[in-house]
Amino acid sequence: MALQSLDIKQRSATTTPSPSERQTVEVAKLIDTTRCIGCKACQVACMEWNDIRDEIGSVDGTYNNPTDLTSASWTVMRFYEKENSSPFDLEWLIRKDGCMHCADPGCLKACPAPGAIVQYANGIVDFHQENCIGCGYCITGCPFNVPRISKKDSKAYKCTLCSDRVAVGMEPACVKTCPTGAIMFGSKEQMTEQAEHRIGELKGRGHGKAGLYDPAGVGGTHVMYVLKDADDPTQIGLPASPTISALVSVWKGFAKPLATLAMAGVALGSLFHYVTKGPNEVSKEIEDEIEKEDAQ
Amino acid sequence: MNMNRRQFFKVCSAGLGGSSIALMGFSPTAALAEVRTFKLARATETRNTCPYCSVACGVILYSMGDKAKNAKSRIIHIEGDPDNPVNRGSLCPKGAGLLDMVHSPKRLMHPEVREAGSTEWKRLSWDDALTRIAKLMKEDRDANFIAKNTAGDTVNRWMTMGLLASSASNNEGGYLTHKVFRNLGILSLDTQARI
Amino acid sequence: MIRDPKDLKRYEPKERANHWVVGISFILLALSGLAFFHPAFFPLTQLFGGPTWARIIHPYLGVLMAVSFLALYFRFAHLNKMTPADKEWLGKVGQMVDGDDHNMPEQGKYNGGQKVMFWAMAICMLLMAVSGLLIWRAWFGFDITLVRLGAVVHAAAGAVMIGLIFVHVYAAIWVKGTIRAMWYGTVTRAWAKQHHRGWYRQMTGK
Amino acid sequence: MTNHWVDIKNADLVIIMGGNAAEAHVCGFKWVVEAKEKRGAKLVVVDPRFNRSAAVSDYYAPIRSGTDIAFLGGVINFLVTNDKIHHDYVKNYTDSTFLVHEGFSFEDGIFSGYNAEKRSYDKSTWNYQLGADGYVLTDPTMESPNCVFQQMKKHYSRYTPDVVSNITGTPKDRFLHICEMIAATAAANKTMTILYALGWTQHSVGSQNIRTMAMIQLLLGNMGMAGGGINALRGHSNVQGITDMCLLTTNLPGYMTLPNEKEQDFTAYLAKRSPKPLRPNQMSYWQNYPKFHVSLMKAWYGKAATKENNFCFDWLPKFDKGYDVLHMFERMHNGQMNGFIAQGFNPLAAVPNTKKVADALAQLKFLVVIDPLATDTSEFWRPAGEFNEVDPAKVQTTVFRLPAACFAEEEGSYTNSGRVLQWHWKSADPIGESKSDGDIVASLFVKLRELYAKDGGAFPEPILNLNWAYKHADEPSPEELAKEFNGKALVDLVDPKDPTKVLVKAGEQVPSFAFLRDDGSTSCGNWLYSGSWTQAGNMMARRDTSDPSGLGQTLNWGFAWPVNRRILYNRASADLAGKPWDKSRTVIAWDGQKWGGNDVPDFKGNEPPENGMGPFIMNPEGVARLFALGRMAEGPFSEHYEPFESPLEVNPMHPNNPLARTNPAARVFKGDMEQFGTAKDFPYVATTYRLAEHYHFWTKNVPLNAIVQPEQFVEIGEELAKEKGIVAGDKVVVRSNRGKIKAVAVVTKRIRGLDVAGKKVHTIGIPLHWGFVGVAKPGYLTNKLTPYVGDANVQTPEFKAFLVNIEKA
Repeated sequence: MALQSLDIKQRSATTTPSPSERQTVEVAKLIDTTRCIGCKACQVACMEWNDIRDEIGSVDGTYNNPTDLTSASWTVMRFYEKENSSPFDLEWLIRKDGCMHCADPGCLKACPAPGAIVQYANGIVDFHQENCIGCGYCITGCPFNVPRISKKDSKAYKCTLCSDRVAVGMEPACVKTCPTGAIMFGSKEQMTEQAEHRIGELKGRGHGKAGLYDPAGVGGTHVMYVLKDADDPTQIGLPASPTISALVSVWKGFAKPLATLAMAGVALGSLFHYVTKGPNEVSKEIEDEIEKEDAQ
Repeated sequence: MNMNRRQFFKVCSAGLGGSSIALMGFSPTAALAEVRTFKLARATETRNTCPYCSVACGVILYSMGDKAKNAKSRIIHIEGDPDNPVNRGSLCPKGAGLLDMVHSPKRLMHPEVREAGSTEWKRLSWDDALTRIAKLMKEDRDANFIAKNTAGDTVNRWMTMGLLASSASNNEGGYLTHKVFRNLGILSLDTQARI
Repeated sequence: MIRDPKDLKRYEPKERANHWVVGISFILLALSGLAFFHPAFFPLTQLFGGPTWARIIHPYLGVLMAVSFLALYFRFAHLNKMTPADKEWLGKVGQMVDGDDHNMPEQGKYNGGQKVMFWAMAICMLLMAVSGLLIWRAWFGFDITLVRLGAVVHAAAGAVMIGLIFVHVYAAIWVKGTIRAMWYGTVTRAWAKQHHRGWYRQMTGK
Repeated sequence: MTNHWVDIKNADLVIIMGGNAAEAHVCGFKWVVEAKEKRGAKLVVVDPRFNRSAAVSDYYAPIRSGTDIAFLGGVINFLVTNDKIHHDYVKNYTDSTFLVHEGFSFEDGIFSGYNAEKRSYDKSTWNYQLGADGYVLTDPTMESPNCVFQQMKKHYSRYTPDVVSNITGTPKDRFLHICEMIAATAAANKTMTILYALGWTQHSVGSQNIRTMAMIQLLLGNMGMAGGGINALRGHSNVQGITDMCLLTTNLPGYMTLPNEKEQDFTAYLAKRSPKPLRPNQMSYWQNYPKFHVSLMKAWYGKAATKENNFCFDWLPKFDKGYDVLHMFERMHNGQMNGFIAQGFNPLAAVPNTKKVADALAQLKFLVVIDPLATDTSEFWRPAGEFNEVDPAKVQTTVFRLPAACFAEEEGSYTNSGRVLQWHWKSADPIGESKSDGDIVASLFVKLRELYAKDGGAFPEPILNLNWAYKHADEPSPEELAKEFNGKALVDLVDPKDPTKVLVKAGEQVPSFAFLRDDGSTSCGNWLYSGSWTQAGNMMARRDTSDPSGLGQTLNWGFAWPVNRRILYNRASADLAGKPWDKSRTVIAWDGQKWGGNDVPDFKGNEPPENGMGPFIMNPEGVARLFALGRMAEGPFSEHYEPFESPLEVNPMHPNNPLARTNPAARVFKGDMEQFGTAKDFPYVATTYRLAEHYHFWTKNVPLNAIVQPEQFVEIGEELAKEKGIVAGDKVVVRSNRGKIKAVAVVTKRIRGLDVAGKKVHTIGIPLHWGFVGVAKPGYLTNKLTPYVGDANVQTPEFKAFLVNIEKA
């Protein structure tokens, strides 16, 4: 294997551990929704850096465009309008949607193709289209509905957290471009601290419910949100307490090794049955009867 | 399920590992999974300024080739200049998309003319284009130049020709435009300062 | 070729062909399916021209198997109705497995075990087909929860089915003189008399 | 901007009104966010729409488009009534104590001197009272009813909160809350900054919108302060630079002016532009005008410009009136123009009343379009279905299209909105056969000069004698041009006090405009830019990011005009004794010997504060003007006038005076008045604007931007949508009396009907970025809808408030 700048922590459909002696800094992206103006610079920078161009679509009656994540739009802005107590007391909530880079990535767990999904030691979850077989199991596994299969090549795509930039010591393209600093990047530790600072500031401005979105159900994420109303993340389209679907856990968890063992058990059981009990042959008795009949 | 997730996963992966080794006697070779190579490693960097709004963000243009004689530069990526005190590396959606402006399919590649009443463009050489335009201008200026107004005062103006100047030209081009066109006697001169 | 004119005809050529279409597609499906079932089996994808081809081919084979199994189902369903004798047989299956079939009750064309196998297979096939469609992204895009359910059911039913087929195949190997029924369609009278006396009587009138 | 982008972070309160910085100036907006985070500043947005700036604001108030003066007049009234003004500042740094001409009056919406027929004013009474010594008479107690302060107080006392709310539709409580927030910055150590853009300028009262806010900033003492100022967020990358170069109808570079045709005498021309101080010991900096003018003439005509020929004064065209873009197309429409050049300008898309513009272009003999991208203007003759209905056979205009290089393919300087000139370098050769704008202009000029040299023709002197000492006549280098506008000494410049001392040697670049002379011994293409390329090199290319003050001044990054000054009027950031109003944000201070600090002083460097020189050195008064004298077309104070297309039949301020319904001094051409629609047929207020994702009419040619905002849409409120049976995503037709557009409807909570003068007024928002040329989905040019009328002072078209109707397509 080629020497690479990022160690791999987990690799899809691989049963042996990856090299894990070297300890690298865990990184994180912090999205402060209270500073986001929904300008979509991150969307453009993402496409530009990653050499992808989505289709020129149409307007569906909102500012959401492209209207959903696609294999060529790895991040999109989602706009939510909210009216509070009085008619002009409005909130325009905007969230940058994209891969959360879970510590326990459901996509990786679900993926049957070795090395198609990897998690680097720094926490980035990356898809390697060369190894992707296009089955879509990653979508099944993702609690955030992020991966998309390309119509062109039937491979799965999503945000890479600009692993190529991070590998050489730069920040992701969306982070760099963000005009208001709503997207920040650093070690997970620093980003957690930054989030605390921001939340303190928001509470000082009267947003008592401000908080950090770093859901424990997926082991924490390497993309985190500062939310004004952390008590209800669903109002900006985030799952309240995401976990890898129980179905997926069962399917990809203990069931498969057990089933494999069971199948092997049946096969081996048959073998041992044969050698211990012997074949079930037509009994001499009946053969004789038939011979007798024929002789008549 | 949530309580002992980590332990649970460990058990599972141990189960996975154990079962495969026990059952099949072999394990698939770890597939090659490398980080995409950083595409700008030796690209040439040029400092420039975003041509859109007047925040005038600093940008870095990355071009192919190291300016060797035989290599033709082509801009392959544009991002914010972190040194610029105003944008500090950030760019808005317009600035972040500059690469596609430089290489827009709608860039004009050569001088063209659409003749009166025609329905199409016709390619011209620079020399032909400028010669034709200069002749049209001179003809019109010579015919319509006003040296003195009706009161007999010297006015030296050319009222049948106008120019709207770009607000995205650099200062040097703008200065030259003013210098040239004012001295032809043009008063119908304005810029995209307000619209 | 007729070995012995007195052998009993157990399967028509059409039935045998149908069975083997199901059988072969099952083997291919099992091999490609296992490859995605557990990483240990992933190298099996090489049998299909690589993992992507395995992913592409698998569902089409599934359609083939489902359709041909449906034909098989309609052919044999009426022969697989459970009777009290079948239940008695099933009650004594332990003795049979232990190697002593003397006390087994008289059986028709299919014994209780075979009938259970038939219905188990039918149920698995249905589950496989429906869940397979749910997760076939090339053609369908169902709600994510359904897809997740489909994936679990597909894997579970697949595993059960592989187990069942092991049993099915082993039974054919274990019970000597059985496999020929699916090769050339006939069994010896002795075989029939021993294992399916009811059917033997019906066929021979004795 | 009087201040600059990074300085926004020093504000305690940021008001965004008449602009939408988060969308149109996204990266500059980061400093608003920084102010919020680092200083705990508050952001207030006042806009007809709850836009993306409002999305991160602390407080929002809606306003009916075109009623900003009523709102701001109300703020002035609030500040004065509640005594929330910065007293020392107002008394000493403004003309508040000056006595106004006795004849000055204001009656029912009209100031003294109005001529209804000419739609203009005789401004002789819009003046101060002068004493026998030529100085203005003052009343330091500010109690005389004739002093500016009392006049102002009286004028704005009519703008009570109820009146304001009735006109603007802004709920009274929201208006008052904002007044209180603003009033808090009257404290000497608190500042407010205002960020505005075309949302204020594109009205028939645009200039007065801005003036009214300038008055507020003076009352609060925020001018010259770090984190204060009046900050126009300008639209194009180099619109500031091109404006400084004054590619404007009656100007010369550096805001000098061409002579009017009545000004035949050179000395009188100069004298008129060099005003004597109106108060004792004031600087009146424009007294240096002759130095700047003569140096420009030397830059243009070289040796041909001599003292004897008045430095070629007569070679300059002399104007009768202004020929701004609206006037230009009016004349073109009337068949009075034959040739036209659109350089990096897309007038078909950018000028109001597209049909009129298209008809005008079709009357030309020839049109030359210079642009890096295909523009709608260059294809005005090409049918494009419903989006451009035209018969090419009937368009007899010959159209030339010349490919220009883009920013990445050339070097040179841009001046940003904060007046900072930054040099940029070339990355790749121009694409295809394209050439830089400068090279195109130069090669065209060289062709013309050859023709004139060979064949002669009308008045060839300025053409044949134009100073053209460039190494390559066809391709003057940006360096040569930049050095030319910086200016140089033509002979050794000696110190007037010590003739043995040579200040600048002949041929050397001058260090600043202070070295320019009016005797022909210096040349300078633009005095304001003097200092940008000195003997020390290219100051615009400096890249030192150090910021020792922490205020974000970065004095060694690029070059700011004038003389690298980052905050204009910065003398006003210190009190009478020269101590900063706020020590933590010291811009400059008097140290007993000289002025210094964190900026280049906007003042005489060694002038002791006790001598009483005022901080506004460009004004002959030395102080800022709350009373605008005759500088504004429609009055020395601002007054609310309805937009030319208004949902109200009368001006609620002057219900009985039809003359005062709309701006009485705005110019309306024959035929355009008839094309204004009324509320009967067009009941909704429309306003056009930019989106964050697009840049004007350029990025419809840019795939990445087309992807994130692909299709033309309009925004309407939920209430109106319900009334009209429109749901989000429907196609709708929006019509004005001049044309129609079709677009997708975005139905939103962010625009609501407002209660105005007893009726519900709905607003329709119209983003403007689409057209019939581009890679985005084709759309209608939104200026098919807009009225052909401009601001009374600078003729900026009224794009922000007009009437339309809407229906489901």
